[in-house]
Amino acid sequence: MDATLLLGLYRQMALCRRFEEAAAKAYSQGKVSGFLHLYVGQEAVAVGAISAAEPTDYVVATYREHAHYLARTGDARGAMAELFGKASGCSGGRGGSMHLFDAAHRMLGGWAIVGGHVPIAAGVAFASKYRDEKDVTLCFFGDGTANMGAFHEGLALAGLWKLPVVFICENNQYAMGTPLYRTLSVEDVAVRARGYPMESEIVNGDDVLEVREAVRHAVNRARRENLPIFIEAKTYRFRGHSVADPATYRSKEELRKWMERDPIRMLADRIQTLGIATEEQLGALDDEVKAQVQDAVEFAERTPAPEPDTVGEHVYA
Amino acid sequence: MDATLLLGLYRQMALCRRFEEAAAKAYSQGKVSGFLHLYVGQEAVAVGAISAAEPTDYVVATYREHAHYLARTGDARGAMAELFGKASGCSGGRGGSMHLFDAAHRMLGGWAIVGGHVPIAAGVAFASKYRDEKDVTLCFFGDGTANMGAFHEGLALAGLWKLPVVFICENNQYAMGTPLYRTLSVEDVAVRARGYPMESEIVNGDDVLEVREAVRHAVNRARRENLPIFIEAKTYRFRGHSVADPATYRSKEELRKWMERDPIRMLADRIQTLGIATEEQLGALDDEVKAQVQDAVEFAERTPAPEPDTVGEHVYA
Amino acid sequence: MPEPRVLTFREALREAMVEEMERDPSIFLMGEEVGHYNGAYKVSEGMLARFGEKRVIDTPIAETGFAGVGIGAAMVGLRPIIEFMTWNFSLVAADQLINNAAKLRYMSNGQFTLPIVFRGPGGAAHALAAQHSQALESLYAHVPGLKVVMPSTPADAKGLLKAAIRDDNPVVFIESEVMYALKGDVPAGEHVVPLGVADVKRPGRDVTLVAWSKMVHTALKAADVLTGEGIEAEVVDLRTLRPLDERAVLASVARTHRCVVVQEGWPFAGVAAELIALVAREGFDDLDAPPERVTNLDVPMPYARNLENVVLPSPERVVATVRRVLGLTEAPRRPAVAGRGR
Amino acid sequence: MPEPRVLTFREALREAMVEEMERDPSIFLMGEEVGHYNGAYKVSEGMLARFGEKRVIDTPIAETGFAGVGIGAAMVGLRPIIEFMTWNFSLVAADQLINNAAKLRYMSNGQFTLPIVFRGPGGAAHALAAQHSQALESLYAHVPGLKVVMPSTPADAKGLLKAAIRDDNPVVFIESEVMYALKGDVPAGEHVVPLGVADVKRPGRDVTLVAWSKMVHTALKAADVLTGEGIEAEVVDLRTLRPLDERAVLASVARTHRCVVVQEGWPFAGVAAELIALVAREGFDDLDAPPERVTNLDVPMPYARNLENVVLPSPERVVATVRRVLGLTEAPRRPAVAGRGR
Ligand SMILES: Cc1ncc(C[n+]2csc(CCOP(=O)(O)OP(=O)(O)O)c2C)c(N)n1
Ligand SMILES: Cc1ncc(C[n+]2csc(CCOP(=O)(O)OP(=O)(O)O)c2C)c(N)n1
Ligand SMILES: [Mg+2]
Ligand SMILES: [Mg+2]
Repeated sequence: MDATLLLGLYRQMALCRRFEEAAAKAYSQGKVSGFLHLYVGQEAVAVGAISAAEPTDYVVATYREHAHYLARTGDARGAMAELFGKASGCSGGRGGSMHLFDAAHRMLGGWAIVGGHVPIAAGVAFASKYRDEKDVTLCFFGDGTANMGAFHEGLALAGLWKLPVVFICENNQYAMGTPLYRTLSVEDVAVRARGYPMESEIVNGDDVLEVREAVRHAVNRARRENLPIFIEAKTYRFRGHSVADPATYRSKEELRKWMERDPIRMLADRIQTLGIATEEQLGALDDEVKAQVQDAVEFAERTPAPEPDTVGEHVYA
Repeated sequence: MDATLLLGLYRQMALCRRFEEAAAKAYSQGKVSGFLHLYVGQEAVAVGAISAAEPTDYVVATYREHAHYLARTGDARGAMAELFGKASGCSGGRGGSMHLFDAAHRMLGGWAIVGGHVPIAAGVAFASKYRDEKDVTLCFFGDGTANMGAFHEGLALAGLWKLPVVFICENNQYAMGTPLYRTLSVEDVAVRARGYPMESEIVNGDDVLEVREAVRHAVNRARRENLPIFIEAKTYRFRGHSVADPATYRSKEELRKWMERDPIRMLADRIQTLGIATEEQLGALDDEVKAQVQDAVEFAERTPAPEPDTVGEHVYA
Repeated sequence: MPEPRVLTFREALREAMVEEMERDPSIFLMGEEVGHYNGAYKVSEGMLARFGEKRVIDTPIAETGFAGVGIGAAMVGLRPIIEFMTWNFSLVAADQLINNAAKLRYMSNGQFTLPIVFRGPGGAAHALAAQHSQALESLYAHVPGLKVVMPSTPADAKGLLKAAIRDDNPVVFIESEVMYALKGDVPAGEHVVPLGVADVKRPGRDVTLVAWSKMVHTALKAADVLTGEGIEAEVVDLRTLRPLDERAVLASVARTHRCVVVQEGWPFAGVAAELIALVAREGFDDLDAPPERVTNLDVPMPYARNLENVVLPSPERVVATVRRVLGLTEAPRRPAVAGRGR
Repeated sequence: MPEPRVLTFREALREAMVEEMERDPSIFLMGEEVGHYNGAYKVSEGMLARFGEKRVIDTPIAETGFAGVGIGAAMVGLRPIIEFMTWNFSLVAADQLINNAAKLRYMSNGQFTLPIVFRGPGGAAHALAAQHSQALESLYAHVPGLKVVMPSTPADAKGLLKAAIRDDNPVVFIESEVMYALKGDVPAGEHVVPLGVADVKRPGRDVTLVAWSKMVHTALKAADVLTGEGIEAEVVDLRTLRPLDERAVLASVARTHRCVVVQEGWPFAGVAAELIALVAREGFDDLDAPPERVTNLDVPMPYARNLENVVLPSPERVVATVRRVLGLTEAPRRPAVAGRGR
C-alpha cells in the first residue's frame, strides 16, 4: 500500500468533511444562504473516484458537489467564498453551493436539475472523442436520478455512440425523504445500465480504495476502448437532504449502522493498522485541514460581495 | 381454428389496407392534407392486439393510428371524414390523421410527439387500478421511441406501480429514414423492458394470430395480476414514413423480402389452407370492405367542413 | 356566518385539497415527497395519514412521467392534483403540459375534458440561484388550453385552489415558497373564488398597480409609501392570469389614467407586456402617461443575496416608477445595467 | 463584387453551414435524419457526403439527450449546430435550453461560453394540427441567456445563420417549413448579417408593420394591398427577436406614428405584446393611435384547412387592422370568436 496515496486520500476526505462542517455552521449563522446539500458520509465516492482520474479528465456533478469540487481543485477558499456569495467565489457569487465551477480544473459543475447534467456529461465525452483527445468524463448523480428521462437519454446516447464517460451513481439510499426501494422497481440502479448496454459494477461506496480501484479500472477502459461504464457506489448520507432537512424519515438505528462504516474512520483505521501513520499523526493532518478550512472561512468573510452594478455581466458572451 | 374469428380478422385487416389506399389516393388528389402516415404492412399488429382485448380496454396510439382506430371502432366514415378535415370526422376535423379519438369506444388517440403518450397510457391504467376497474390499457408505439425520456419514465412508473398496461412496440425496423440498428444500442427493444422490470415477449408482427395470442395472454395477466407487460412485434412498413417519403433509404430487395410476409396475404393463405374460405369468398369479403371504404370517402366528400366561427370552441370545457 | 379564521397560506391550500378530496373520491394528490415526507414545503402535511397511499401518492423523480400519468388519469375521469416540487422542475415536463394537456380537448373536438391541477411553488425564494428561482407563469400563460392561477392571500389560495380543482380544464396553479407561512383571514365554511376574476386589494385614484401572487405584496408596500406622498395607488390583484380579467384592469385604469404592472420574472414577452399591450390598446384614450412595468432584471437569477435583491422587483422600484409615471421625476427609465430589465 | 445568386431559403441555410464547417472543424451538425436521410426537410442535403459521419451526426429520437450532448460539447469548445426536426419537438428538451444552455455562462461567472446553435423549422406548415404547428419563439425569447433569430429571406437566412454559428452564445434559430423553397438573391462571397439588427424590408410613411420570418411576407402582401389605397406601410423585419433592435422599431414608429405588429403564434404574452409595450412606452408621444397586433387566434391549431386559415394571420387581417389604426374603419377590434385572438 502506497502511504502517500492513503494519506492523500485521507487528507482530501477530511478536507471535504471539515469544509462542510464549517459551511453548515456558517449557514446556521446566516452567512451562507440558499440550499446547502452536504456530502458528509459519502466522501469516499467523490474522493476515490476523482483521485482515480487524470487531472485532465472532466468532472460533472450535481448540486451536492462540494466534495467533487474540493477533490478536483483543492481550493477551499474559492468554494467557501462561493457559498458566502462573494465575488471571490469560484463562480463569482453567482452560482452558490449548487453551482461550483472551475473551468481551468475541468470542474464542470454543479447542476441542480435532477438528471439534466447526464446528457451534458455525455456531450463532454463526445467532444473528447470528436477531437481524438483521450480525456474521460466522470459523471456523478444520485440514486433518485434513475427514473429521469434525461438520465435515460444520456445513457442511451453514450451507449450508442460509445462515449468515454464513467457514470457514477452515488447511491446514498435516499432521494430527499424517499428511500430508494419506494421509487426503484429493480434491486440495483446498475440493472438499468444493461439496457444501453453498459458494463456496470457495484462497489462499497464507503471504501475509498474500492471506489478508486473500480473507477481507475473504468477510466482506463473508457480511455482505451472509448466506451461508457457504469458504477454504482452504495453509500449513505449522514445528514439530511439539505441542512434544512432534519431527516426524520429514517431510524436512528439505521443511521447508526451506517455511521459505523464512516468512510473517513474506516480509512483512518486502515492507515493505522498498516502502520502508515499513528492516530496522532492523523490528528495533526486533520488540524492542518481544519486550518485550511478556517482560512477559507476567513477569506470568504473578508472578501467583498459582487458589485451590484455587475449584475448584468455574463448573461451573454 | 375459429372460422368466424379468422374471417373477422381478415376483414379488419383488409379494411385498414383499403382505407389507407383510399386515403393515399385522396391525399394525392389534395383532399387530405397534413401528414399521412400509413400502416400498410403492419396491420396484423393493431388488428391482432386490439382483437385480443375487451372493447372496454383502452387503446392509446401514435400518429400512425388509422388501423387502431378502425380495429377499435370499425368506423371508416368517422376516420375518413377526419382525414378530409370535415366536421363529421371523429375529431370534428380538428385532429386530422394524427389525432383520431373516439371517447365512447375508448380510443384515446392519436398522439404525435414521439413517446409523449407513453406516460399518458400509464395514467389511464393508473385510473383503472385506482377505481378498481379491471380494464387494461394497450399502448402502441414505434421502435424509434425507445430512446425517449418519456418512454423511460412511463415504463418506470408502470413497472413501479404495477399498472395494468400492455406496451406494444410496433417494431417496423425504421424511424423515418433511420434503421433501428443505427439508433438502438441493444439487439431488441424488449431488452430495455427488463430495467423496469417488466416481462417481455417478442412476436412475429406479421402473424396476426401470434400477435393476438401474445396480447391475449398479456392482457389477461395484466388484468388478473395488475402489472405491465411488454410486447415487441417485429414487422415492416411497406410505404414511406409518411406518404411524402419515397423511402429510398432501403433496398428493393429488403422491401420485397418483407412483402413476402404481407400479413394479409399470409392470413388469406391460412384461411384457404384451412378450408375456411375460398379465394373467391375472400375476394367477395374484400369487395365488401372496398364498398365500405368507398362509402366512407363519399361521406367524407359530401359532409361539410367545420364552420369557421366554431374555431374557438373546445379550447376550454 | 361563522367567523373567519387565521390560516397560513400553506394551511389554506391544504384545507382546499382536503375539503375537495373529502367531497370527491376521484381527486388524488401526486408528486415528489407529498406523502411520507408530508410535502417538501409541508403543504400536504397530514394528508397521507388522512387519505392513505392510494390517494396521496409519492412519485419517483420523473416529472414527465407523473405529469403524463395525471393527464391519462384525467382523460378517463379522475381529477388529479399534480404537485411539482417547484415549477422550475416543470420544464422537464413542459411537453406534457403544452403539447398534451393544453391541446387534448381541442384536438379531440371536445370529447375529453381534462380536470387536472398542476401546482407547486414558483418564483424566487432566497438565494436559490438560476435554476431554482424562476417565475415561469409567462411561459404557461402564453398557451391556450391552460388556465393559470396565482393567488396572493390565504383566502384566495383556498378559494382559487378549490375552484381550480373543480374546473374541468388543466390549471397551472403557481404558489410561492416565500409566502407559505403568510397568515391571513380565511372565511369559514364553503369558500370558492371563481377563476378569471381579479380583485382590487386596495382602492386608489392616482395610479393602477397591477400585480399577482407575491408581487401584490410588493405593490401594497409601495402603495403604503406612496400614500405618505399623497399618492393613492389602486392595487389590482389579477389572481388568474389566464383567463385574464381584462375588464377589471381597464376599469381601474379608466379611473386612475395611469398604470404600472409589477411582475416577478423576466420582462421580455412576459405577462406584464401583455397587460401593457391591453392597456395601450383598450385604454389608450384613458391614459395620461405610458403604461410601465417593474419586473425582474433581464438576467438569470444570481445566487448572491445582494445581487438577487437588485434583480427582483422591490417596493422602491415600484415607487420610483410610479413617481415617474406621475411626472414627478425624470429618472432614467431603465436600470443602468447591461442585462436590462424594466 | 461578384453577382448575387438566386438560392432557395433551404440552400442558403445549407451554404451557411457548409461554409462555416469548411472554415472551422469544431463545428458539427447533429439531429434526427440530418445525415443519411439528408434532412427531414433536405436542409442538410449532401452534407453527410461532404463532411462524413463524424461531423454530420444522425441521432436517435432523444431531443433532451442530444440537446444536452450539444451543450456539453460546446462547454469544452466545440461549436455544435443542433437541428430540431421541428421546434415543436424542442419542448421535450425545454429544460436543456432554458435551465442549462441559457444559464451556464451566468452561473459560472463567465467561465464557460456556449457557442451552440439550435435550429429547425417553427410555426405552422399546412394542416399539421395542434402538436405540429406551434410558433414557439415567444417562449424562448422570454429567457435571458438565449438569443433568438428568425430570418425571412434566403440572404438573411444565410447571413444570420453564419452569424449565429460564429456567436459565442446559445442561439435559437427558427426557420419556416413553408419558406424552405422560397427563392431570393443571396450575395456571393462572404455574407454575414449581424445578430440584433433589424431591416426595413419596405419603406413607408403611414404605418409601421413590424414582423419577422414568414410574417414579413404577410406584411409585405398587406402593404401591397394598402398601396392601392394610397397607404404606404413600412415593413420592419426584426430578424433577431433577442436581442431586439428597439431603435429600429422606434425610429420607424417615430416617422409613421402608427404601429401594427404581425406575429404568428398565440397573442398572450407573445413577442408582439413586448413590441407593443415597447412602442407604448418609448413611443407614446409619437403615436397617433394605439399600437395593434395581428396574431394567431388564441387557440391550439386545428387540422382543417379552412379553420387553420382563420387562425393564422393573413394579409387581409393585417389590412383591416391597418385601416382601423388609420381611423378608416370602425371595425370591431377582435374577431368574433370565442377563442380570442387579436
Ligand atoms: C427535475 C427535478 N426534480 C426535482 C428536483 C428536487 N430535488 C433536488 S435533489 C432531489 C433528490 C435527488 O435524489 P438523488 O438523485 O438520490 O441525489 P441525492 O440528493 O441523494 O444526492 C430532488 C427531488 C430537482 N432538483 N430536479
Ligand atoms: C419528440 C419528437 N421528435 C421527433 C418527431 C418527428 N417524428 C415523427 S415520427 C418519427 C419517427 C418515429 O419512429 P418510430 O417510433 O419507430 O415509429 P414509426 O413511425 O416507425 O411508426 C419522428 C422522428 C416527433 N414527432 N416527436
Ligand atoms: Mg440519493
Ligand atoms: Mg418505426
